[in-house]
Amino acid sequence: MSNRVAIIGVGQTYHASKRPDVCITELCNEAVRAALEDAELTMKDIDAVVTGNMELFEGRYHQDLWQVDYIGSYHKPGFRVTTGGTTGGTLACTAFYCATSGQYDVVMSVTFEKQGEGDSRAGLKIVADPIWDRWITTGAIGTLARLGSWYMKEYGATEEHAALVRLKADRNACLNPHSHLKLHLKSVEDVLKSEMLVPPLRRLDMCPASEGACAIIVASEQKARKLSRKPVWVKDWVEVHNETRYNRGDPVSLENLEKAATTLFRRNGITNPRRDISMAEIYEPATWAELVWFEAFQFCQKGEAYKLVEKGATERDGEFPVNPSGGVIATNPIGATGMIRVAEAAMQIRGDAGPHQVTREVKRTFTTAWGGSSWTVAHLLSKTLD
Amino acid sequence: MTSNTPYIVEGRLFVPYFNYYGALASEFYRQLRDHKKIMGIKCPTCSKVYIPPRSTCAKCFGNLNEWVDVSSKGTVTTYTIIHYTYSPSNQPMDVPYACGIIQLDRADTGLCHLLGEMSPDKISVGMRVEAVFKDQRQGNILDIKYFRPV
Amino acid sequence: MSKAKEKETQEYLGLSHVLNLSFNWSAGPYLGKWLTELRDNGKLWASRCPKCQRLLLPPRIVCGICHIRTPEWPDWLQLSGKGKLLEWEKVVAPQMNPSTGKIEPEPYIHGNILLDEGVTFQHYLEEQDETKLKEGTRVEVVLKPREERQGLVTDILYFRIVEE
Amino acid sequence: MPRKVGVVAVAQTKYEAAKPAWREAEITYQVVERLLQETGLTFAEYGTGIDATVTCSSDHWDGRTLSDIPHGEVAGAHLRAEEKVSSDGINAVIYAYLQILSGHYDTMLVVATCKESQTVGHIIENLAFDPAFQQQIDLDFLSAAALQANSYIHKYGITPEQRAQVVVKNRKNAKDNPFAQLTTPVTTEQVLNSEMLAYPLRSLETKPVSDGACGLILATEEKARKLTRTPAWIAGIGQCYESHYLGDRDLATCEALTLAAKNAYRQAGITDPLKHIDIAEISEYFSYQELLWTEGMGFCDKGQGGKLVDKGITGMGGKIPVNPSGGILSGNPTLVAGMARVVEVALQLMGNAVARQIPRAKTGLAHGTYGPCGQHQAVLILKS
Repeated sequence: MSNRVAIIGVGQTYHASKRPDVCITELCNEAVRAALEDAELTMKDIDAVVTGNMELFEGRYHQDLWQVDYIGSYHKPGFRVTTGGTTGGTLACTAFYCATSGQYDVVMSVTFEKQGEGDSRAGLKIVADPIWDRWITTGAIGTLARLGSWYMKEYGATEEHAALVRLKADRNACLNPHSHLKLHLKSVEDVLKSEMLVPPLRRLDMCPASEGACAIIVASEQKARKLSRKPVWVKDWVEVHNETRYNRGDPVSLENLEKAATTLFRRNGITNPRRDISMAEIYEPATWAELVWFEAFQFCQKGEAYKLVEKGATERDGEFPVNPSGGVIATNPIGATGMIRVAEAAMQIRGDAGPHQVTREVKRTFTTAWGGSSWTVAHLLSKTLD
Repeated sequence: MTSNTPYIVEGRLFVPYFNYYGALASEFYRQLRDHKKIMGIKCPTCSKVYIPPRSTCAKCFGNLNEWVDVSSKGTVTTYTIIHYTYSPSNQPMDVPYACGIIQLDRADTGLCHLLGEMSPDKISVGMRVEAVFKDQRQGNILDIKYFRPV
Repeated sequence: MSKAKEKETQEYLGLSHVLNLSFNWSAGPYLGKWLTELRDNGKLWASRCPKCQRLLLPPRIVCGICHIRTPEWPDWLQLSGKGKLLEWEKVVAPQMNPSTGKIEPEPYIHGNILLDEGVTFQHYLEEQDETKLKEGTRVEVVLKPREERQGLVTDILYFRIVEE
Repeated sequence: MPRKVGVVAVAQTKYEAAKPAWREAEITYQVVERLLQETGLTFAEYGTGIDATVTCSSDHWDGRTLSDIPHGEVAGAHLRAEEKVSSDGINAVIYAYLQILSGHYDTMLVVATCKESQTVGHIIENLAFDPAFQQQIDLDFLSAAALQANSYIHKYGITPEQRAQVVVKNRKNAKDNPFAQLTTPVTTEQVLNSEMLAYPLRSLETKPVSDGACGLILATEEKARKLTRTPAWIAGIGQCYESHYLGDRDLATCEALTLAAKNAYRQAGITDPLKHIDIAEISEYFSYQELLWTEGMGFCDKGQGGKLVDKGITGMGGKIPVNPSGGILSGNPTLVAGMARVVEVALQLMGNAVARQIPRAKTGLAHGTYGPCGQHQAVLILKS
């Protein structure tokens, strides 16, 4: 990877279920202004602006055109990229490509979702083939429920372990000013008595529908050194899509999650992920996903994830913090969710994440985005360039 | 790879949406609905009065919150006459109807809107028009029924 | 907290609209043929990738794994319509139908069926009492009568349990 | 020295008023299959084949969230990288170019597909306008273009005959393009007597409803030279957004296009477009746009677009032939249109434009735009 790039600014809105006080573009404007303030830059320093979200969720067409006045792309270059649930993670990669291409030095990338303005479940139903299985699809909820029942049957985890993941997420979310759901859950029972959606998936096992935006400012190496006192270096990134899961023979397809992690680790000399990496912000749309995918990303043996949760190893003050931000099950503006992972990881590396800053030193982070038919985008950020 | 009769499946997307205007545009439409007033927003840095109002100035990226009264009279800068239709149509009037961009007095930008009470061949660039307000107003751009010749 | 309180009192307006968009989707030579066979002859088919030999249901122009074109009908495998139940899903919360905008309850339990030929297929189950369902239960396809069939996947009514 | 990247292979389907026999992704595969056969490339790993894909399709036009699921499946997305640009296809080419420049990939497949005939364009385009002030006026890209045409005509006195010249020229060129949809030439009278749709634009001055796909393969210099003897090198790119509200803009000019072209010209070392550019493929969704865009690109001064076509400078034998392919007025689907411009310029520079070949074409300009009155502009310069 010849050219190097750094994140020099991150910004988020205060994610919520409803933001009636702002239109879509004003929501993005909030995140863009926060990122500029964080980077101590003005719009004049930005060379290009890229953006993206879940197209049919708010019913807008060519959404980037209405955003022009609000995200700073007036009379500037830029374009729109959309890849479903991974959009946030992909738009981080888009900014990295632009800033290492030699064409642009400082790039603003902003993603959002305002799910209250449409019907997200209908939006996910429309993902299915209109002729073959749109009439029967249950979208992500069915997939994630099967993940849970398979994990329990295969490795002896129980619903209490999923509840522990939720309690960890809620503890972290209550410390994170930008998170959406701060439920102050007290016990496993609080989680187990929430409404059952598709067994074993309960409402509190699932992510909420949020309204929020996230923006990052990315700069080429030479510009990052000049402009930023606290650049976060981007070591590498990878994107792995896969074909539609028509035939759900095996209940769980982890192939491309595994490929994303192994590719990233192989290219960067990571042989023991939990030693060579300090923490992870994983895109987990459900409690079960954090457990199963933590193993798919080779951070521990198969069937070990829920034991680590029991021991508190992945707590904010644990040996290997996972989702100290509260994660996706506390905050999920889908289009921005993948980018929020990157923004949170960057703040943790800089040490200024705020109340939910992890206690251990953070040298390298692993972040992912998930969407489509189990697509995965992963990034490796680092405090230093070596 | 022959396929004699193409196999077509008729279908539809029928999905409801509610897109919020945001605080600033909501204020614009409250003034329009409750007081038949058309307001612009002023950018002090660029000393420009924008309509439609927006909370950020594209040129200087400043925050805008200074309201300015804008006249309901203005000049047509361009127009078109719509003859085509489609189904299901959301067209606000029966074809042929006219719409144009109206530079309202004391505003530095134009407002897209409908033109009424004139036959198509009477419309010309530069003509003076004034807003006609609906009696029953609901807080949207069609609270102005159309602009007619002064 | 004043900003939040001020948010409540101020009236927020917006545009309520419906995306009402008609489509003439083409099923193409693969899916089109599959639906025609189901409607006219009550037959179920699957195509096979010539390279990795996996069965493709629905039949499609390219095997996504091998990136090669797959054969058209009649070089397909006819399915018996028999299989065993892998898992099922009782959808409790009614969902919006994106082609009508209406919230509609699911009429049946959804079953994921491993057909005897070795490919899975998702459809409704006749049996509504979950206690009677268990993994591995033998099931078979039930078609709608010919005159009710419209050339859609819902020409299959559901899968019913085969009494051993 | 930044990496040198070239177009090594192009492919397109015949553009037709409707392709009811095929699913969207099946039309994409006709292009992908052609590109694989032509280059012998496969979706192989570790830099030994196509490294990644950028697709271009739209959720609204396909009626499906994540419209790139089926398109990606036939374009090598399984266990590989695929991203979707769901605006004009030229931006998918530019995005793939940026990815190769970043050093992340060497060889990329880019493909765009749209079936306009299967749904109602007006309703989709109306959603590109902001919901608070412009959507309810029921604007779409045709009515917005009519506002721009009228403003342009009023300011510079562009005559209906000059607008009609563009249609006559492009439809004549289309006769020699086997992929074009409308290949029967038209006369000025036919254009000026065609049905009035949105004053001043008549039906023959607007692009037809169209179905089709096109695609290309980009590769680094080292790999390009192994794949073709005649690569078309990307020499410059430029993109720019105009403001969204139509009333903010002087519709008779196109500053965003001028800024985009300036960037592309700087990179390609072009100081005098008329002298340095041998062929241009411009996105003229409407007749007046070819005149306005040529002014924006500096082929002539503001307001002189009409004279440019009158003097035949943009004709087949002219100083800078514009749209030898027949252009969008001869039929290209939205999204595909901008990428088709790149494909046509590449064909010219590769010497494969057969009947419509411009002799000794060395430098070509491809232009793409989307949104009301060309709100986003993109320019890409290719050199042989």
